Amino acid sequence: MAITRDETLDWMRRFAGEVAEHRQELVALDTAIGDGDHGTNMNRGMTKALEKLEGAELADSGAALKTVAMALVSSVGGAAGPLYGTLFLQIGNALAGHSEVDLAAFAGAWRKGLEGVQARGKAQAGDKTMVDALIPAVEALESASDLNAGLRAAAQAAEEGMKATTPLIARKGRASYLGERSKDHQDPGATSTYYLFKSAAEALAG
Amino acid sequence: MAITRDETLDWMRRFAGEVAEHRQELVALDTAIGDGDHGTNMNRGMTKALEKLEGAELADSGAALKTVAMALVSSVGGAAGPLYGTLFLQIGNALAGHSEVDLAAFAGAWRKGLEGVQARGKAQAGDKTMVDALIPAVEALESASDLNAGLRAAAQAAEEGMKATTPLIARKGRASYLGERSKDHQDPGATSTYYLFKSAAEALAG
Amino acid sequence: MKKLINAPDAVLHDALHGVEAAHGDRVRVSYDPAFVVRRDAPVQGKVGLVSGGGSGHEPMHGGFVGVGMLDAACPGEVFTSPTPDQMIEATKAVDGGAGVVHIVKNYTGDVMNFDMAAEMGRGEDIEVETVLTNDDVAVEDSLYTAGRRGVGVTVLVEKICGGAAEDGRSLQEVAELGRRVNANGRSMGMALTPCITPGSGNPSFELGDDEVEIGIGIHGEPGRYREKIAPASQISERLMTPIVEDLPFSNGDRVLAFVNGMGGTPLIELYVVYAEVAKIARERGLTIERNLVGNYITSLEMQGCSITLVKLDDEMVRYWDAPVNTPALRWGV
Amino acid sequence: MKKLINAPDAVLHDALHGVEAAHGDRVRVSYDPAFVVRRDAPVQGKVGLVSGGGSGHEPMHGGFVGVGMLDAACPGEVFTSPTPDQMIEATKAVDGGAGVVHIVKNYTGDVMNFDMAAEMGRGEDIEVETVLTNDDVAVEDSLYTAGRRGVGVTVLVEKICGGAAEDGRSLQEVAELGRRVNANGRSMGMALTPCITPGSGNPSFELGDDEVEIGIGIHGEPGRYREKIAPASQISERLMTPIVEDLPFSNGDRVLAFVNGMGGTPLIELYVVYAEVAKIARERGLTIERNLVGNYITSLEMQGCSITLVKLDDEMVRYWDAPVNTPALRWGV
Ligand SMILES: Nc1ncnc2c1ncn2[C@@H]1O[C@H](COP(=O)(O)OP(=O)(O)O)[C@@H](O)[C@H]1O
Ligand SMILES: Nc1ncnc2c1ncn2[C@@H]1O[C@H](COP(=O)(O)OP(=O)(O)O)[C@@H](O)[C@H]1O
Ligand SMILES: [Mg+2]
Ligand SMILES: [Mg+2]
Ligand SMILES: [Mg+2]
Ligand SMILES: [Mg+2]
Repeated sequence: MAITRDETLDWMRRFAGEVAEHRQELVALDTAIGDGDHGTNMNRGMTKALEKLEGAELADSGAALKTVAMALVSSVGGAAGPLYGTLFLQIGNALAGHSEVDLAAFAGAWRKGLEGVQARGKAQAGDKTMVDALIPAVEALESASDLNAGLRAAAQAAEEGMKATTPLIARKGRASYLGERSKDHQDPGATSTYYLFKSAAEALAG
Repeated sequence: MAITRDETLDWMRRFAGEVAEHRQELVALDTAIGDGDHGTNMNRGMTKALEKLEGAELADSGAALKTVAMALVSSVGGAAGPLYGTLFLQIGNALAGHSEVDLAAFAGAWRKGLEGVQARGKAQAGDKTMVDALIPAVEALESASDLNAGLRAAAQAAEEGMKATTPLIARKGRASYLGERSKDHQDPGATSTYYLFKSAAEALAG
Repeated sequence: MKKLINAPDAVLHDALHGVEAAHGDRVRVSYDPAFVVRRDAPVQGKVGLVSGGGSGHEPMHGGFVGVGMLDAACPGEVFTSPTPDQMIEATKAVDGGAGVVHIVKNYTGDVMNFDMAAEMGRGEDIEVETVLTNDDVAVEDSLYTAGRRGVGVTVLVEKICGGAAEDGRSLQEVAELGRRVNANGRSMGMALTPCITPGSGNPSFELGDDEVEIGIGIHGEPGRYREKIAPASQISERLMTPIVEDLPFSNGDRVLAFVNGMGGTPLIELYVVYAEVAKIARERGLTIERNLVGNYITSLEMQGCSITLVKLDDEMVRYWDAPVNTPALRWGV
Repeated sequence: MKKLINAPDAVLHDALHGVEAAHGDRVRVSYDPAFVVRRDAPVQGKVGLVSGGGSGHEPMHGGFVGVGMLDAACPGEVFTSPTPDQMIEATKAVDGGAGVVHIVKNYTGDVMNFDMAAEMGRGEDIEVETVLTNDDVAVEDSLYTAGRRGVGVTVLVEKICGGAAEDGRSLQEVAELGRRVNANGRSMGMALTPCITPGSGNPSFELGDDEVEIGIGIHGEPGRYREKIAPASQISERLMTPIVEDLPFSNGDRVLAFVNGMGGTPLIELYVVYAEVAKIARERGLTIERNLVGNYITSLEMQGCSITLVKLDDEMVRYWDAPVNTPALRWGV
């Protein structure tokens, strides 16, 4: 069992679909504790990413993900642009040159991606950011015994991580300005990260 | 039966009271077809007028009404300031020098007042302005046989004139910009004019 | 009603204190009667320019007092024209011996109060000329109304006359020029939302969530008609067509285009509208030689905009470009 | 949602067309990547100044491009920081060999995108210094947050650095001065109403008819707390106290006082607030030597205001007074 370039493309199309479908949900979450643009930002970025993917000669999954990264960096802006851009860039770099990607490579790439996000945004677990969905999902991948199970466990872990952001007080990003008032709201970035893992499970698990 | 200076002062106090009491009504009428300030304007003016009357040495009714006129001119602004100012000035001029005012003198003074208002504002009967309350009221005074009856008839005629403005299309003042849309609204200036006659009947009729 | 005020009756007075505190280097403020006047008034030998009108249209007129524009502005209560005593005192304060021009927007109240000021001021021995602005094409049957309202063109008349007065032109010349700008100017406005005067506390009209009011004035009065909201391109067309066809403006004309915000519209939207105005002007063969985009003649917090076009001649351009140093318009100094 | 736009996704693009049409004599517009740049850029030998941030705060930053202020501004989508490629291209477009200062408001997104621009721009051989603004005292526990937000002081930093750059000061000097202005500046804002981004179509928060939101930022995000509406005097006190006590400003200090409208507040109300600010400053022994009143860093159509105080020194005053010729601020030219 391994991930091919075409499966990765399918993953990105599904992720773009999830973002488009949940645009208003992400906007509403970000309106509550931020500035209400996360859904619009991610949708603009993934639309651009699919456009770039259409026209490109892509050697492998890594090349595809690096293309997505650059599209996001140059079209999303805000916090999500550099963070998702870095995430995809690190994963893409790690996977470049492999025509097929197995579980170990995939988990390793995600670990790089997570490290990139944390290096860029300085968020720790519990700061109420996308990192709270990322960490448990990456750990689930790392401790899985096969790819399919790993993908499903990661999606589930991301969902739980996302939900667990609700009671937290934000310490990073725009929501942190609200202090106590950021409580009782689910983090928008953690929510889009869950959709990323959900679409990965759907596209990549056999 | 004649009108004294003190009765005139009572009239002005009552008129100020009516204006204060109906301020929001006049504002609402003016909001519908104008700029929503008629009640505030008249209230500011009559408050100022009472202040001036308090401090003044007033020889007679004429002097009192001229004092009111100047207070209105210098504090009301808008259309109502010059119009009511002119009205009171003309009436006051006509009554100056008479310590007691009989029906003929009173009706004559109002005729001068009406002429002044029309000279200043160029409104004709049916233009949907205060003139539509003034004309029938002045005519009622002129055709009355005694002061009490004349004052009551004038108040009634002013009320009818005021109500009759409702179906009209405005051709003068701010409401005229609305064209057809000015229909089905009672004119604010005609309404304050009715209160002027109403308080006259209350203060001056025995 | 939520406003940054202390009390509805105190708005004008408190705001004048703010104007004095902020712009005391350029203007003086008289409180009773209320007017804002150039610090260096009266300027000997220069024609004085006095305007006035209800408050709630800021920066008009107080924000246009200064070198190269008005010598004095008389603020009335919110949406209420000022009173004759203000005008008389302001006129005296700015008379430098060369006469004074009154710039009056055509509203019944403004006109009558300025008329009374002229009558009461007789014998003061100051020569006064009046320039009446009436550029609003939304008022159609002006025979059966109080006539067209004075709106956006007023700002441009004040600037251009201000330049001419500073240049030493005579009372007649300044007044003639002002009348020419007005005669060559046309405007039309629209609202997305009503406004609330402090005195009334209620919206000036009710509009549905998808409705706009077309042909509004600047006092929160309802417009000529309302319709469904449309893209900025269509709304701009809706305002531009009656403007362009009224004068009429024709192919080859040089114009000044002024996109004005009603007070509550974000500047980014005014630029969206200006892009459309520029496009429509181009299509009609009009050359926009000068422009102004921003909130200059407003209706409190109303959202919406107005468009004004003036057909330019060389003299107008020259005095438009002339130095101006007021709180709201400043260049060349 | 009622706005003068063609489509939510087209707002930025359409507005840039309007800016180009209106101010083409002073600025050029690049559409992809999007930035507004001085017509005469790059100015040889002069330090270049680049700022940027989400749109919806107009006139900031595009309205501050011109002689004596910014060389370029990078507009993001509404309330969304711009992207690194915009910053890289703008930086290249303004580099006149003396280096470029990036003026960045302290928001996670803005900071990260400017960081990426710096990383990706490496090897371009342009020396870049960053001035981060973070003047918002509403953000209290800055250790546990993304730090204080950059708000009103940004406008003042851009003006003062612009004056210094025009005066031929070095990259280090301009950046140091900008940091000093920021370090001596404090702000706090409040809202009477929320705003609606074109992309979301919904109010950024809900407020009762008698409530105000205190300690807001400029992106429609909720503030620190809400309370009942109060007179302007109390609201001004509410904003001034944390500002004055944070630096702290003390008796005898010379200050610049900036009363800024959030976009939808009538100017007359800003003057009412300014009068209160002047009074409070006087009571505390602060001398307001310079001031600015108006809508300069806005949140779309939000009603409300912010107050910024900067403790002045002679160099700041000199560069504040220096000539500036931008769409939104103009004097001395
Ligand atoms: N320092 C950070 N580290 C990790 N994630 C962050 C950080 N700051 C913000 N985020 C994530 O970004 C999301 C907001 O993204 P978005 O709304 O697109 O950007 P912005 O806050 O600039 O408007 C937050 O919900 C959070 O998950
Ligand atoms: N030309 C006129 N002649 C007579 N009355 C007029 C004229 N114009 C306006 N009015 C009266 O003035 C009233 C409005 O007064 P007010 O609201 O105080 O002034 P403004 O219209 O300047 O706001 C109208 O309802 C009308 O009765
Ligand atoms: Mg956001
Ligand atoms: Mg009225
Ligand atoms: Mg009025
Ligand atoms: Mg954002």
